Amino acid sequence: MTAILVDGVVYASWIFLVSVGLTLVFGVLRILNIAHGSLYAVGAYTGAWLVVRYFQPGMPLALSFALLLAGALIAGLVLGPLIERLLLRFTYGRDEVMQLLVTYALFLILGDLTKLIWGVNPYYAYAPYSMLGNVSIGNVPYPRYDLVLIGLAATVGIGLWLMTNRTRFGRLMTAVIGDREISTALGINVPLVCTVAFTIGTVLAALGGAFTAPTISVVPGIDVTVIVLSFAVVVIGGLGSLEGAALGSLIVGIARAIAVHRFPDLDLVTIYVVMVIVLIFRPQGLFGRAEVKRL
Amino acid sequence: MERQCFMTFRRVIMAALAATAMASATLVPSSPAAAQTQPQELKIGIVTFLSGAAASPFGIPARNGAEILLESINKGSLPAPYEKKGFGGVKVVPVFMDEASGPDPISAYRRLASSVDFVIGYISSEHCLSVAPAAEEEQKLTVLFDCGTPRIFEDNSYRYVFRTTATAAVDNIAAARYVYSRYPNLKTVSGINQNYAWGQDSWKDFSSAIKSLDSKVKIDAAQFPAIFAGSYSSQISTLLAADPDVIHSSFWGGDAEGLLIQGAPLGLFSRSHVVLTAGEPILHRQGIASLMPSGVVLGARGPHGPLAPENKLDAWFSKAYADRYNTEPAYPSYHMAQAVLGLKAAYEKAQAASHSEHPTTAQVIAAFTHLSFETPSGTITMALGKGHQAVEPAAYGVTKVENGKVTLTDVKRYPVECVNPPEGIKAEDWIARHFPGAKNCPK
Amino acid sequence: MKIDPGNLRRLLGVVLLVAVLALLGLWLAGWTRFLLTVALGESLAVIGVALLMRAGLVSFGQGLFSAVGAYAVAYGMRLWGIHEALLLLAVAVAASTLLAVAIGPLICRYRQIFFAMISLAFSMVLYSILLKFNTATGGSDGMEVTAATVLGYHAAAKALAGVYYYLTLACFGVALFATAAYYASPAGYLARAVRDNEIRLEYLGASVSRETFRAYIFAAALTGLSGGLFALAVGHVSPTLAYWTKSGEFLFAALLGGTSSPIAPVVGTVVFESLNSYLSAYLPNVWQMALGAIMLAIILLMPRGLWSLYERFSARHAA
Amino acid sequence: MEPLRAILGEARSVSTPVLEAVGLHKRFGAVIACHDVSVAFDAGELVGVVGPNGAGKTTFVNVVTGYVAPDSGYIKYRGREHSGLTPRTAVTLGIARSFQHPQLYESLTVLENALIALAVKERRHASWRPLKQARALQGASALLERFELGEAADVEVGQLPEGRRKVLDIAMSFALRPSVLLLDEPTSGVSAAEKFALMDTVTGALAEAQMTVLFIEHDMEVVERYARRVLAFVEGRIIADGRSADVLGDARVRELVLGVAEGA
Repeated sequence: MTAILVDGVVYASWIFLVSVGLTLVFGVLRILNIAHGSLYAVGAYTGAWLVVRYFQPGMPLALSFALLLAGALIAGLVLGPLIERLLLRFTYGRDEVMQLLVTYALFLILGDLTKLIWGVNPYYAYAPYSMLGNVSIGNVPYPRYDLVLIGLAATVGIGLWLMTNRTRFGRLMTAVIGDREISTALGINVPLVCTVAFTIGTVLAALGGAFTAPTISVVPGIDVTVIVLSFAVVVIGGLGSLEGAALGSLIVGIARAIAVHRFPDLDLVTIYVVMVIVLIFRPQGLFGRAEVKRL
Repeated sequence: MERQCFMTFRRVIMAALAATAMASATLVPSSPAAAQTQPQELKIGIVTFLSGAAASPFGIPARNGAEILLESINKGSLPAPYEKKGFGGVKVVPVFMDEASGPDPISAYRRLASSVDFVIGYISSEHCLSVAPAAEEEQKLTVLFDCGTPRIFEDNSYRYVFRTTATAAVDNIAAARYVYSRYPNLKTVSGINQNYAWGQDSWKDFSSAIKSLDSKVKIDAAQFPAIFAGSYSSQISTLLAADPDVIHSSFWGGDAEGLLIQGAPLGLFSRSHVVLTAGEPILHRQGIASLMPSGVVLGARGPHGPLAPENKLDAWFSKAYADRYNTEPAYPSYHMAQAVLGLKAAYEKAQAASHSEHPTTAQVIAAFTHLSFETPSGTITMALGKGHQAVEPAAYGVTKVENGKVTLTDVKRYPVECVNPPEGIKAEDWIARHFPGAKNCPK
Repeated sequence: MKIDPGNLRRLLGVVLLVAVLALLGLWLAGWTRFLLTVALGESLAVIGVALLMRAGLVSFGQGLFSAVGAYAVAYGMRLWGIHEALLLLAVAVAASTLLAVAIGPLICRYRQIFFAMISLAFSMVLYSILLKFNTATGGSDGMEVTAATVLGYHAAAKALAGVYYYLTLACFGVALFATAAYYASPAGYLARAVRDNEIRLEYLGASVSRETFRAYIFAAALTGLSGGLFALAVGHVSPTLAYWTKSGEFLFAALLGGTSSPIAPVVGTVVFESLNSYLSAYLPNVWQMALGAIMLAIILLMPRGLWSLYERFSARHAA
Repeated sequence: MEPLRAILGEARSVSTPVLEAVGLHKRFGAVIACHDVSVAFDAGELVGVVGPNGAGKTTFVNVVTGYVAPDSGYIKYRGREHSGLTPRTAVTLGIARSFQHPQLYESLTVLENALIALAVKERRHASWRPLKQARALQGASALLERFELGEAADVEVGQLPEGRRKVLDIAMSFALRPSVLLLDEPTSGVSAAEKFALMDTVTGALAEAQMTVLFIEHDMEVVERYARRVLAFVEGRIIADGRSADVLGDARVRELVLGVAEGA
């Protein structure tokens, strides 16, 4: 039971980190970004590459974390504005399908681009993971790194909440989310808000990737799985909702942990079944708002 | 009204013509391959994964293997018995194709087949299964080089299709034998395998082989994470809690490496005896080999890499490969070598039999059927599937870390007749019936 | 029943197109004809997606129905021993239609991105099931579909691809005409009406859910047929058909072609699959990037699809 | 604020009213948009509905046509009680409406809009015969002619000027041949010059068909000219109901409705 809970929370933290950027971007830009997984992969590559390049045994652990963070920031700050300004900008107000497919094309392009930059051979950045060691919970060892992930997810979650609710930019963002036209009329620089929001989303995707990098072998193909996974989480929680993403992650995390411990065969299907069930009872997701048209 | 009718009709016709024009513009017919005219050179289509998750662990090493072999073959720099230049004097030219090519594997295969003389390829079992019937229709000699499913020649027989590696069942039967003899007090076995055919079949074969060897061993519920799931911490903690004597895994590529990264610090590899049936490529990954602890049972899907027998061909192959690519060849490179060398041997045998420099496809097929040929991994015989499916010996070893270097010790070799089912019996049944006819198994 | 002059025109147009394609089949090399077989078969699924787009429904899980159609053919052969292609295709259409009838009332409540996501979820559930129950489904390795007879005619192995080309062409013609007739029918317009304004539709006394359901079922039937044709032509079915990237390709092809005419998605599919095929042949290492870039250019420059080129051209000549 | 029963004056016909609202009540949060509204309409009446913004006029139309469910109260249509109405069931009964912001099929042509309305009316939803067949085209052209939209038939609705859109919106509801037609601000957004022409067209067409018509209107000139009976709404209640001259002359209506309405 404890094991299920611990595993569930660990997985929930990871999946929240990976998917929260997607929901933020959807909230502001109204675009469901299929290339989100690619941005995750780029973050993983950049982070892993920095660790491999600059981190030597014997250096302080904190440095490796700084490198991962730097990787996420570099990847996000370079790609975010670039993609938003050069590509997404042309799709605002266009058909939803079209926006979806523009990001799908981006997903194809970024996939090969990562391959061109980093090659096909894996990058390993497990130093931070193994250096942290283990902690025993109920006789079963867990990596301390998982606790870092939980902490990071909580930090990101709270940080985003504070940003949305306590800062000027957060209020601007909320206004743009609420009504783009009125915001423009009020003199809000909507394009700038969009660029910044997308960049934050990209940094978050890259952050998810960078902090996953120490636990995996960073190879081509890690982007695809993350896409559907984050779709599921974000849809379950309600598109555009921060609280939703948090709760959605938790539900998916616990459901998966139950499956792994009790019905290991069904691990694969759990997430989609949860998604279908939630959507049947809450078509807009747990925290989504239904839109009613006024006549 | 009349006029409008006419206008619409004209529009329909123009639409039809426009559509056809677009269709034909994009589908320019190419002239059929000039395969049967006297070739100056032989074109060989080589299909491996150049993109996606299987590219790095399998596709690229295989492609590299093909590249270096074909170049050396054209130069005539291979050791005996392959010292002839080209295929019996005929130059060979590779045409590489991504196994993930669109729109679907069959369309891509047919396009390739139309422009080459032979095809070597396919890592994914799904692709092998779907390409085999297409090869029959195209009447194109096609050598499957890496995929593992036994279904290809167990469920069907093919004239144009050959497979120069043993099935994955062989890997898992040998793994079970190795585990069984190494850990005589074995009580519980569990596994962690990817939730798709490769993982499911591997676990089924391994667990039933163990059961067949000793019915008292308890088989625990195995873990089946989704392929490329990335994070296995839940599965690892479940396995740690269950604490079985042996954990079987057919993980490959990034998944296998992820399991090592996540599992090693937690003691997954020291609490239980772990068997990685496709784990050998990890030893060639410089960044990660140091994580590999002692005591892990590793396989290479046959006697490849560090498990290869000592012979001149292997000495040449591993040196040439390492010189060029700065890394040792992993088993997919060996599998590719088997396919290329098998085809070369068959082609040259057909030349001799037909007294012609350019034997027909039928003659090459006849020569290939039941052929035995030398490879870096020893002698391979096309013994099953009416002479179209190779049998291979198997080998397993256990890792030993010394001075930061990982080697395989306690290597056991399983001769062909110990781990391959005889012709006419499905691997599954052979296992269930306690391996009738198996002999010469090492203790 | 007297055939309507409008439908007669459509019928003639389809017959003409099919006749031209039939002649093309004699001239094309084997693999290009096969590519066209696959593309024409697949175009029916893309028509299904486009048809849903006209009703404002963005399906990101249409692969659900092509997988059901394809597996229906495989099981029809294996379990019931049916070896007649037309019967097998009927089974494929029936199976996908039945599934649509069963889940349609639930799914058709959703709009926009939510429709996309719930359809995606359903297709991924099927994907996982096909993968999981591998003893019955062949798992990820899939199932074999052996050669079928066409109207009792048993083609030799060498001729099979040709026979399937004409079989696909015939089915394609029927489906294309049905789609054209549907687009011109009140139901076809009502589907567009749903996309434009649901409130007005309800205030006319029509049921939005019934109209979307009708479109959903029609799209499912077309897609099931497409899956069945794919299974026959390729001779193998696998869960990949239900994976989300496949549905993404359908959407891509639909948007590439456009949705204004039933032929538009066909053009989209043929161009998409040809691009796919040629790029992967000539740029084996970066073909996905090239494909993405070309797609991007087309979508951004021609948001209404390739077919809008033709429409602009014909508008200029009519003027 | 009791409705001014006194000025109901004119004797009502004894036959059953075609439409009757009984105690309709609807609240949105703190706002009561419809406060115990009871009112009846006879066949063939032409009723103007006035009131300041937010007085609950549109809510009344929404409730009567089933777009919004009332918290309490019900509708009687031809003497029979109906609860749980939806727009679709209301239309099937014979209660149709138009919209302040025209609800049209923007990507289709004017003709196609009309054809769709007629096809639904004639229950040809599921027919495989084309929408545009000779007989249907005749019907649609006749409809468009009646509303003076004939020349615009092939124009895509998205390209149509607002005045025409309003007329088309009404024409589509008219095509359903309802017994009761509720028009929500038919002249809002229409230039002053066009207003009367528009109303002439509309009322001309409606009078021929002998429909009961309610129209919400801010322009008192329009109300005076076309309505024979006027309802005045304030804060969700009907504060006056009677002959138009009487209601528009009432002091309270002048203060609460016209004062605000003129200022708006």
